[in-house]
Amino acid sequence: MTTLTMAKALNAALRDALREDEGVLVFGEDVGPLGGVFRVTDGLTAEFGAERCFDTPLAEAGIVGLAVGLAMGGFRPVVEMQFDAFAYPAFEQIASHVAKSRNRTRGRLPLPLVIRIPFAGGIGAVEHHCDSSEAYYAHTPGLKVVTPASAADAYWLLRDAIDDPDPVVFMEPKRLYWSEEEVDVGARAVPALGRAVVRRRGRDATVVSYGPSVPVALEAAGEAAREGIELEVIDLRTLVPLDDATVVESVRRTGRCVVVQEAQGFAGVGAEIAARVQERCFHSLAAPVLRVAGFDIPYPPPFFERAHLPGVDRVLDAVFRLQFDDEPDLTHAAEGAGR
Amino acid sequence: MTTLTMAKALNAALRDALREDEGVLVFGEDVGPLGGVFRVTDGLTAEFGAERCFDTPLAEAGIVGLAVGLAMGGFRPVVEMQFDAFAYPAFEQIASHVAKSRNRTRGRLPLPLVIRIPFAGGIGAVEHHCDSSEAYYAHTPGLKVVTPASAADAYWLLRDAIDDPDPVVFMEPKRLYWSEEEVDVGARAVPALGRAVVRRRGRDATVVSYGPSVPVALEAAGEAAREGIELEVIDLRTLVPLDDATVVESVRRTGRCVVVQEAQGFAGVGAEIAARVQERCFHSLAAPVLRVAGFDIPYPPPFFERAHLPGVDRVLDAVFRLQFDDEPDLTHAAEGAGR
Amino acid sequence: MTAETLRQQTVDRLLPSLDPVRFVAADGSAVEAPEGYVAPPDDLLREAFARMVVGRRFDAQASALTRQGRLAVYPSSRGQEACQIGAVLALRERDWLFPTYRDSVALVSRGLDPVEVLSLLRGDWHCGYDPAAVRTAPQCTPLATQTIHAVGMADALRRRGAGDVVLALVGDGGTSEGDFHEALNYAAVLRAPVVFLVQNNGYAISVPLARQTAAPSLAYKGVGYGMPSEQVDGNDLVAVLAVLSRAVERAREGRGPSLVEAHTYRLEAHTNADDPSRYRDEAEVAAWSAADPLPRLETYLRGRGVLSDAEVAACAARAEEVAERLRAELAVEVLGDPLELFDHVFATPTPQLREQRAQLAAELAHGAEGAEEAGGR
Amino acid sequence: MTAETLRQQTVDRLLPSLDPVRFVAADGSAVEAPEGYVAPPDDLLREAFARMVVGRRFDAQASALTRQGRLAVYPSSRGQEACQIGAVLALRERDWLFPTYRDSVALVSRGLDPVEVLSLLRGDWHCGYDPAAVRTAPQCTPLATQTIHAVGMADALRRRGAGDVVLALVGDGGTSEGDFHEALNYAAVLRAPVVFLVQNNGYAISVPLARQTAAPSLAYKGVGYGMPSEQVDGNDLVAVLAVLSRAVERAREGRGPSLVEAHTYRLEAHTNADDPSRYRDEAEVAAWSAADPLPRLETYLRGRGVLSDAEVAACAARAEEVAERLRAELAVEVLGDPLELFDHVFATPTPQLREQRAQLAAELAHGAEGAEEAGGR
Ligand SMILES: Cc1ncc(C[n+]2csc(CCOP(=O)(O)OP(=O)(O)O)c2C)c(N)n1
Ligand SMILES: Cc1ncc(C[n+]2csc(CCOP(=O)(O)OP(=O)(O)O)c2C)c(N)n1
Ligand SMILES: [Mg+2]
Ligand SMILES: [Mg+2]
Repeated sequence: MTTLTMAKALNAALRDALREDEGVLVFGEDVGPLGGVFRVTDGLTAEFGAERCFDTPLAEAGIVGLAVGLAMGGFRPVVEMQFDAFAYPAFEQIASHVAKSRNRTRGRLPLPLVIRIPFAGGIGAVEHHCDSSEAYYAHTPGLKVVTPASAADAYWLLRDAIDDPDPVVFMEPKRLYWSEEEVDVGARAVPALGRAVVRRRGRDATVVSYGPSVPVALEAAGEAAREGIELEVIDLRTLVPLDDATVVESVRRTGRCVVVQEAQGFAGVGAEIAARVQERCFHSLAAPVLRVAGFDIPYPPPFFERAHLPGVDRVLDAVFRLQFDDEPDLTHAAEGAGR
Repeated sequence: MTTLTMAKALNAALRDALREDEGVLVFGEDVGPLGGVFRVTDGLTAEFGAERCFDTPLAEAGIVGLAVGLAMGGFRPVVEMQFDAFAYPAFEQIASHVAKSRNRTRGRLPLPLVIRIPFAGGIGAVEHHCDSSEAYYAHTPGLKVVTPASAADAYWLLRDAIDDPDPVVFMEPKRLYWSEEEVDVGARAVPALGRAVVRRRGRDATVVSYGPSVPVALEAAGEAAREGIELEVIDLRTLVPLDDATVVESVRRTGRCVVVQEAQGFAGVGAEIAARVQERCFHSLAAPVLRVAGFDIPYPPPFFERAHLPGVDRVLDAVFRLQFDDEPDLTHAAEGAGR
Repeated sequence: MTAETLRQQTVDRLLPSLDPVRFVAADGSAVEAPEGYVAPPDDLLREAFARMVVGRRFDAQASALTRQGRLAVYPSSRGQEACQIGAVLALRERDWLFPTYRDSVALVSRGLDPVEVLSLLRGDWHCGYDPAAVRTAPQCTPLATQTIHAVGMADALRRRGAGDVVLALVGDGGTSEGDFHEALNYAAVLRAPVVFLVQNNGYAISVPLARQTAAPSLAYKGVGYGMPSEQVDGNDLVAVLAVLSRAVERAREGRGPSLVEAHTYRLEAHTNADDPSRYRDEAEVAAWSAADPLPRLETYLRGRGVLSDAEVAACAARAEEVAERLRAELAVEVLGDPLELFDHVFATPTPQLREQRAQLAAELAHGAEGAEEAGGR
Repeated sequence: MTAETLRQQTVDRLLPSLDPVRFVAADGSAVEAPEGYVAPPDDLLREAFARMVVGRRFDAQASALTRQGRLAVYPSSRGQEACQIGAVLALRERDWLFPTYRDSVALVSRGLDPVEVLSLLRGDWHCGYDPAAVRTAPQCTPLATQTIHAVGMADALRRRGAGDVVLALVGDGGTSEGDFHEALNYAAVLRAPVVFLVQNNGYAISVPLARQTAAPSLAYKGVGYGMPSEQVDGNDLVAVLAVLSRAVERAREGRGPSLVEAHTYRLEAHTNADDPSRYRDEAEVAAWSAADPLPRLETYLRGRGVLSDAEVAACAARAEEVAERLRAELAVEVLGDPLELFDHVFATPTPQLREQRAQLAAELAHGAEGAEEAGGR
């Protein structure tokens, strides 16, 4: 057991994977001597040499395309996109090749590779450095999409992702890079990839969250408890494949559900969760599934981050709208009436 | 009134826009002398010259980036991406520039441009030519996303899109290119962009559809009527901005809702509709909002298209699961129980 | 030697010759090739001729099959056989080829099963062959994207140290894509053992080369990456093979990647769905027909006395056999199972895919019951 | 003249000179520049010197403001002033500039309001100035994407026919992106009036040029697009201005785009958040400090007797004023209204945005009531 930040836990995961499997290669922009702009690859070139961890020319389609070729050739590339919006130049490579290779070749040319993407905001960075881009990948069949919310999960989810036979888009919530936790890197428990985890038990309502929103959900649960409402908090950990069962079991029990995501809400992962939950738990629901999300606006400049990001208050607002008093919510009542 | 195919209606819209506004420019791959692979730009170079309608080098980021620069310079570019998946190389230009320019400059540098994308399948084409990519754009704040389902709408929505002060991603359902309809290109009615339309009135359930799924929904409504179920069919026409009011008014009245889309379901536009409808119409709903969508798989090879595409039967299956008998649907009942 | 001359020499080494390398003139007569290129041995040239004859027949048969509705679409490469077969013959069996949708003739010439090659265009699956088994990547539709994969594979092969190389095919239009640029740059910086062959057939669908580039020739792109480049007469099999063999050996010896531009022409439409009369005239096609690589090689070999009437007849017979087998095999209906759609999305289907599979299975069962067609309309 | 010589001449015209163009040596002494370049007039050089002094002071002040938390981040361009100010002085007021995040000094030198220039890095808005009013695109963060916009704008200007041109700035790292390739190609094919200036400062964050390209120099990329290219000593303002002015005039006269590579060096870290000790050593920085463009120009101008002590002192005083005003202005808290976040997504907010705006308004009102902080934590 060691106390590690999420960035250091990811570093340890890469290091251990490089040690255990000769085929693992780490590359991207500034991942070599600099150790990455978030230092996630710190010391890897020094320990494993520039053949195993190296800087590429500055071109993201190139990075992902190179990974595709290396994976075809039997290696296990783990590549870094420097920031969320800077993975977009690689979108065609990701959507048209990474996601499809196994399928188009009837399983003969699988691409076990990992694309690490530091994502989302909350660190005061300028535009194009704070996008929540997970839905683009989650909507693309053939990609697994993973996002840790704690240092321990970061370690194990990344190990799982590297070992996975399928391509994994590994989304790292930037603002949790420096959050610390005890991490047991010794023994591998059951695989974390593909399994949601209940972070807090509660009977009154289920809060579904992932990545950067998990700490927010937990904090909200703490506050709600003080008001006598016991929230159950689920950390999805993996968006694809989604752990439906855990979510459904919880909501059937609590009868109420709020989904929290930092990304802009429209057609995001939260919409999928809300749609699924009402499909599968309709007769258990005492109130509509509510979504708490970032607004449908380009990520704001640093001065306005706080206004945009779904915080504890916005989560609690939604929780209090779950009709515990058995009165219908009239927020949208006026709508559609006049047409 | 003339009878036109959707392809010809789009051609007429481009022609009329080029005539009326000197600033309109049409460009892309093969849009010049060839008239586009679907002949949507047929004859435009001949009529307006190669300065107004021209072939570019083969590079989609280049096409969209050029449009950005020309729009900054006061022109109104209307560009063609040859097929859905071939717009992905331009994804960074679209997500990081087209969508954001007005916002990043506080309204000073708006980009009134149109990106035409023939999308979705059903025409027996090979991989990468059949993607339903609308959710990628609809999830990106700052883009309007439009998709016609009839020749008349194609004409007027494209005219509206070209006149719009904001960038519009204009998604053309390929397999409707050859469907014919009477089109009145004479007088402009109320703007179509941003307004859903009720294609068929019904009292028992609302079917929300758009683009290639509208004819499917209408056919299903015809069949359902024979079984005594009157479906109301809504054609969204515009995914962003969404015409919430029309959908909400209808579902509050019918109390039941099915959303139909051709795209893979996970985190798609249908998820957004389902999430919104249950948020806003919860107390009117007699059954969960059900989704009918393509499977979460890469678009299949031509031999298997029919198995993948949501057809009339799949829509009817969902309709019949809307608990008209007041019995709960047990499809997902077993789930989550054993954990 | 001054620093100046050294640098000048570097630049000179990287630039292509002003004229495309040529061994055989359009009329089949030998011309003097530039220094430094070795003419391939006659045996290999006879083999090339045989494969070109078969390739052309395959191509004609495939085009015919589109008219009978047996193939969804077919992009012909008639006229480009010297490039495609030259490329294949420059490689060893263990080397990798990264082809485009237009390179079916190259694949068939490489020994891949013609029916498996045509899966994509027939529509029964996206890629019909096992890429690793035949060291041939899936035929690539998104333009130029495969060129980067080729670099990655080349780097993988370099790491394994067995001296294997990669050859990537791309069209003139494809050179305009950003991915082509990134691929060349990565290859040069990584000194990957890869050769890029641009089949410049003058058009990207309807768009002529002059709208694609303002460069003196596409081969001039190499110098910007520090990569030696060459241009070759792409309708002269002898020259294509000589130039590519040299480039492949350079890569094999660890001396880095190179770029070869082959000047050629597609004599047919872009695909069977295309109407070339909208963008090029018959005179141009006629002029290029006179430069047809196939009679050119035949005349050349006959002129050298290394190809007999009997051999030519044998090639033609072999080609007919291939065509006939293709017709027969494509006449057989493929009975694919739609449920396979869920099998290869991931190594193990997700819970969501299992549900969807069950849904489709139910639909199919129901459809079979009602003797109706299942699924979409 | 044979076809051969004609083509050779074309190629020669497109290739850069072997050595970067230089007018002034590192020690400030004049050197003989290659033929065909005109030294800018002394008045313009004095003006350039004045702007360089102000630019450097601005840069130092901005760096200092990051340490005080007044700017979120600042990418210094100390050492690159000759490029940035050379670029600006080569343009007329009506011409357009397409800058990157590192080009704040160019913008300030162009006369843009320093506080507006710093909006992006301060964090009060993404772009603080009105691009159309100052004919300057927003500073671009996604690398090389702006180079295509520059081509589009150049084509727009060409269509209007007023002889205006565009200058696009990009870094050495940015040249590896596919967008750079597409931009150069589009520019050449469209003969757009645009000049691309690559500020090759040796690094892309930590990655040295040798990992970025294997080309003899980045300028060699031009020939692959049929575009004339040049290399220039990027720390010699006189040379930068001479080379860019020629390229800009070529564009203005309708003779097409060109590519200029300026060899320079950033003397500071990539941004204040960067730790350059991880990837370069002090000796290298020291060597480049000796090639500092600012003392070089000063020595040169003093040597020619066109710059006096008094003028130098006046420049320094002016620079102090600018710095002081900047400090004062950035000390003022910006009282932005978060509700503005909904105002510029579209020309008219959508129904969804109106709802969300109302939600935030309610949250803010509630937060104000409770005297708490609204929104996220
Ligand atoms: C990224 C991408 N954009 C557009 C297309 C559509 N498309 C298919 S072939 C083609 C022309 C390709 O020309 P070229 O590279 O010269 O190859 P050729 O067809 O001549 O062999 C185009 C535009 C595509 N397949 N991929
Ligand atoms: C598309 C994209 N990828 C990655 C980044 C992250 N990034 C910011 S600056 C930089 C290095 C740029 O180097 P160069 O082009 O040489 O410009 P310089 O910073 O040296 O001026 C990187 C990788 C980015 N901004 N955009
Ligand atoms: Mg071609
Ligand atoms: Mg640099």
